[in-house]
Amino acid sequence: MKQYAYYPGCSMDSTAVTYKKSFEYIASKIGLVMKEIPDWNCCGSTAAHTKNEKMAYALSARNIAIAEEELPGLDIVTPCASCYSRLKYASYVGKNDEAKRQEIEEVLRRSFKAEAEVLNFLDLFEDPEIQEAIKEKLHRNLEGLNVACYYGCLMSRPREITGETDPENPMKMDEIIELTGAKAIAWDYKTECCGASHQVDAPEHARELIDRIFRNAQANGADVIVTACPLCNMNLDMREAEINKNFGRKYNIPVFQFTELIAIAMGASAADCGIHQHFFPAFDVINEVVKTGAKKAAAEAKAEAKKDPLKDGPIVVGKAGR
Amino acid sequence: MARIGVFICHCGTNIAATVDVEKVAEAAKSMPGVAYARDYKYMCSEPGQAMIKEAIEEHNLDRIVIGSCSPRMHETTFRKMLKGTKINPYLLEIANLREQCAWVHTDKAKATEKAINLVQMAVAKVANNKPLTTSTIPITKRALVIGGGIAGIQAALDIADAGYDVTIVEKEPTIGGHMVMLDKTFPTMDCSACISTPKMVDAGAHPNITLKTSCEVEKVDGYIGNFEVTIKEKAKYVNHDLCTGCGLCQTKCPTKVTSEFNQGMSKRSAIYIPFAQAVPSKPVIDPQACLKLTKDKCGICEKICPIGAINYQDEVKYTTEQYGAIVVATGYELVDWKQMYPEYGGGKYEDVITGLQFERLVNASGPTEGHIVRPSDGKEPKDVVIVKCVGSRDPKKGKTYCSRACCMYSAKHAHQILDKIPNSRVYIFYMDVRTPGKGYEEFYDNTRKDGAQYIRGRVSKIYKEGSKLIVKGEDSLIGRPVTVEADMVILATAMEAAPGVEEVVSKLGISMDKDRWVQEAHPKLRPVETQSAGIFLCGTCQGPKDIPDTVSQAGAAASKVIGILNHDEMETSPMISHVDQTKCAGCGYCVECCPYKAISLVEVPGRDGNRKVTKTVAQVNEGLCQGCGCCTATCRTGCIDLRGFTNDQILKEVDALCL
Amino acid sequence: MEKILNREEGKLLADRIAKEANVALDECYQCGKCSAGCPMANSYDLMPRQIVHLMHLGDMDTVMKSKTIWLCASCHTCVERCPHDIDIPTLIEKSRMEAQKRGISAQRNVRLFNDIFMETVRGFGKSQEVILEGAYNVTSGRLLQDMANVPQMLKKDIVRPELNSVQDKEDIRRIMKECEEGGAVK
Amino acid sequence: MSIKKDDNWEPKILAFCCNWCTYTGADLAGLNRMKYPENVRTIRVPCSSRVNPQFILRAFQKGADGVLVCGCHPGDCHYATGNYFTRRRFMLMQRLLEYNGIDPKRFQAKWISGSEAAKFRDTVTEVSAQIKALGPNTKFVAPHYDNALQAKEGGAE
Repeated sequence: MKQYAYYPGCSMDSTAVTYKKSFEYIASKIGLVMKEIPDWNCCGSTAAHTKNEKMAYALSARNIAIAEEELPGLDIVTPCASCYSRLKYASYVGKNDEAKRQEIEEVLRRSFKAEAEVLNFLDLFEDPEIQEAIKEKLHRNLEGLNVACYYGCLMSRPREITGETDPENPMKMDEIIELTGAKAIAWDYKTECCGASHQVDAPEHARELIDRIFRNAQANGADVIVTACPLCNMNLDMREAEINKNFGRKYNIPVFQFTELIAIAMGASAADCGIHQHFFPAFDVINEVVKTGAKKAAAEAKAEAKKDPLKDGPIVVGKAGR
Repeated sequence: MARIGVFICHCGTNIAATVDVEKVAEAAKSMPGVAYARDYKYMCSEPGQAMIKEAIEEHNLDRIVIGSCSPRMHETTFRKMLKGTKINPYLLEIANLREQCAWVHTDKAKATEKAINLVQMAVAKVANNKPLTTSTIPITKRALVIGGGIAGIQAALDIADAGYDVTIVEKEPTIGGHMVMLDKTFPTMDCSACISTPKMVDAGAHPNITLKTSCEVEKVDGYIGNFEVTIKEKAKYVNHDLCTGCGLCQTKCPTKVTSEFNQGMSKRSAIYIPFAQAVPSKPVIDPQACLKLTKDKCGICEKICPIGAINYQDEVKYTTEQYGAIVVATGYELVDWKQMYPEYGGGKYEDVITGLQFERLVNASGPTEGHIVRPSDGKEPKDVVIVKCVGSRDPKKGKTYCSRACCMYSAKHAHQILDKIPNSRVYIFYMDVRTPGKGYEEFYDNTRKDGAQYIRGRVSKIYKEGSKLIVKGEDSLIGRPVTVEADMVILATAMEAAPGVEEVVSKLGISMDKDRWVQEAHPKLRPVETQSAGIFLCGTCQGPKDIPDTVSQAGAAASKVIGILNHDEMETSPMISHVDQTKCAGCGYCVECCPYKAISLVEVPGRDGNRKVTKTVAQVNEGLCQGCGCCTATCRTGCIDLRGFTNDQILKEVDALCL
Repeated sequence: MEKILNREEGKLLADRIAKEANVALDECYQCGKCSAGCPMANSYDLMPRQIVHLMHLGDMDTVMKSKTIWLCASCHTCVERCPHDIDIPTLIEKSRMEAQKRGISAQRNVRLFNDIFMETVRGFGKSQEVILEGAYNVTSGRLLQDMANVPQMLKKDIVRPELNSVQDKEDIRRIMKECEEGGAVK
Repeated sequence: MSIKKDDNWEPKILAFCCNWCTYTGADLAGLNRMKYPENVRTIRVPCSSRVNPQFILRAFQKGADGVLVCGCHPGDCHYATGNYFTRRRFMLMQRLLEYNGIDPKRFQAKWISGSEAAKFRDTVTEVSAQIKALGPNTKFVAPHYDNALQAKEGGAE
């Protein structure tokens, strides 16, 4: 299987604990090798490019430069939408603006070729080889779970940076999540902004953004929302209860990282992907689906075994193909 | 040796004030081939012309140069003058001593020197002029109209009323086009079908009009006065000569598909008459839908047709006909907004409809018998949003142009909703309201008085929550975002040239602009002509427009056609290209670059040593060639030349200039 | 408030920003699609459309004093849907940098958050969410913000008290310093 | 061979003008009594695409100092597409001439419509000044024109 240079980003080591756990579970099951970029640093995120453009490029480019030097030939993968956007911008500028590339190289005092591709987790899980490997390891079917895939802004916009062909209705995560047997519902707030760091520095203005996302997910029949970004996830998960309280809502939509659902479908326990570490209670809904799925799979396997008298051995629970 | 006469005009003092005309005439006398030269006050005047004619006789001149005003001014005058003499009218050159010498210079010595040089060039050129004769071509007194919408019907009726045969070629099974789909027409609110169906019937019944429905133009040859057009008639699978139009077949047909006429909002059978007032009112079979034709099953229509008009073996037929003039009236289609605007749902929501769908919805003969209801659940909408400029005025996602009719039809839709649904609310998101037409601004005024809310701003997103469509816009006049919870959204989608216009245009050898509209010869002064003589255009194939403009343009195109068909024959310009076929290598480069498709490759007998062979050479169609000369510069062997502006003539001019 | 820039200076600045952002300000026909789709627009004092218009007029003074440039979340919805492909996020971002240079900020807390964020990066090479939140709360005076979540975070082992940092902190500090001294990318 | 510039020396400039746009524009310049240098002579052609590259070579051979090809604006050609051909041919021709040592300023193409009298005046004035600054054309000039040329230059050294 293809190897990747890994840029976890600062949140992966702290708030994005469920993202980290579930991803590590999947990687270990399918034998995915992620080589962490040695001594990586913060990409600068939103703050750097509101202050100093050169600093924003340089902080991100340092990571690409180290990866190119230490992990030559590997694509760089990052789980965070914001890191992805910043690294991708640096890479884009390095690729398309020779003068700026040289300037960045100068301040880094490292060679910055801008040759390594920058990928997000959705790009990674789009790889047919990885998808095949996941399919082989599937042990549960999450059928019956209606999932609203939330992409946020930076995975798809601006399209010249991300290369997304349909920023209004991206489908990558939907396709990945449907591997689990769950249904990725059509909804309209896939790429609406969650407010990002404004949830901290301008909460009085930004909370309504989260409310609107939950409202649309609920209106379209979502049981859960899945994200592919530590910050989006935290903004939704951590504030759902507060929204319910302050806005007088009754949302009951747990928020997962998409990797959590995949890990669960692959047989991970609640502890394996940190279901108990959610802010908004998430265990019940997923437990329900898993139980129903198991019963159904058992019944099907039984029926199958009856149909085929030659088939013997223990009843295999799972591998219920879609 | 040529005997050239040079005549230098004073033009009063216009030329004489800055150019020493006597000196020019004097200098001309010593130019090669000049037998006679003189100056005169007004060459174009009666006595001036008489003087030239006398000099021709007296000095036995065989070609003349006139140093006067621009050839664009008096070339034709002097050519006409020469018609009465022994000199061929094309053995004339004019040196432009007024507009391009006397009037633009002040230094008399230098201007005189330039004038002498200009005369020299004209003398050098005229020595190489060849006598040319205009020829005449007969005119076929029939017209072809491509497209049977209101533009085509109007043009055909006008031409037919003037006494000429007209054929209407329409690709659909009926004429009528878009107008007959509309409910009411602004600003007078006439019933659209009530005023257009009589015209359709007139066209169908007119003794001079032949309707060719389910037909397309396959091939066009020839030129003004003599077009030869091959028309392809698609298989109808119903013999219209036998069919009485009883309609029994379509009531029994078990296959139902989406109705084009009702814009996808109802079903029709596989054998169908598009709508009740269709002309001809006879069915055709849709070969994609028919069970008999696709799976060899069913066959019910054949069994129940009382006169045996059904013919499953029907095939495509080709006929070739002669026409003197052609009118292009291929019309429009609405842009495919679903591809352009994913932010408006991209077609996900049934209750986001186009203006044309609304026309069917509100029409008494439409799928809901005129009740305005939501396509999704059949409920009457209370809050309706109309979004203007969908696909128009949008360089990134759609077309740059303004689609012109939308402001008015949106106002009309608002009026109809407010009128038909009590307590309804209509919100119109607009960027500008454009109402340039008689009674239009007043109509817009009344719509606002009816209660339509005009909100200035473009809509950013339309999505669904529950049964409501959420429309997000900005009220840019107060500078706040607005959200409207609507039951139905009507998009005022832009018009674009009908699909297939590319093929029609390339078959006719005319052109399109960057937006695929058929190009008129001149936007102001030749608005219904194309750059190919004898081919005219009208209606929305030329650009977005409303019905009054379409109908007036159709009348204008018809009058141009009548102007041609009125003559028995027409004169052609002799200043066109011709090929020296002995030198032509048949490379075909000239064929490629000719904008009029006037050059073709033909096989002619030739010789290779003593052997007789056939060789491929270029040939110019004299009726099509407009004399631009583009081909001459592309010819490798120099065998193609432009009469009146031959290589020899121009080279001699160049030489004279450089003396 | 005192004028920071007059019209001529403002026009020069606006034109420079527009050029750097590769935006033709005169292409905007004020349709308002940007404002309509903006998730933060309810909180703005100036609509994105008005920012473009003011820049076209050369009134950078009003632009730089607005809340809007600090509240923009850089989600790029506006430019994605703009009929003329006007890169409003970049116009706003660059206006914000100019405002920052002149010490103007109509949303003090946004600026504060960014400053603290960058200081933690300067200190550790990685952002420290605990320190960030803590320091922000103290300096912004919003002591209790999000504090309700802290016990839960610690209990659920979501954040740990120990800190992450890069090994080569000096390299990060040097890069940041040189960038600050060198100003913006040419 | 150095070129002595004679202040009284006037270049010979040839302008091929299409009948529908530039020639009309030139006539309009006259009608408006605009003034421009005498050293430009126009040759009327139906369309700028009628201009055969041969004409240009011939002009330089015979001692023209500059050649201007003028037509309708691209997209506005009276014959629909003629000036697109002109544009392409011009670019090839200019490169060929440049390769042969002819300054590209000596061979220019301009788009001037029938209403742009002022543009016609400005163009010929500008081109005339440019060519005057370049001095006489010596490339391609056929041998038997040498004498004339020398006379023009005030003698070659």
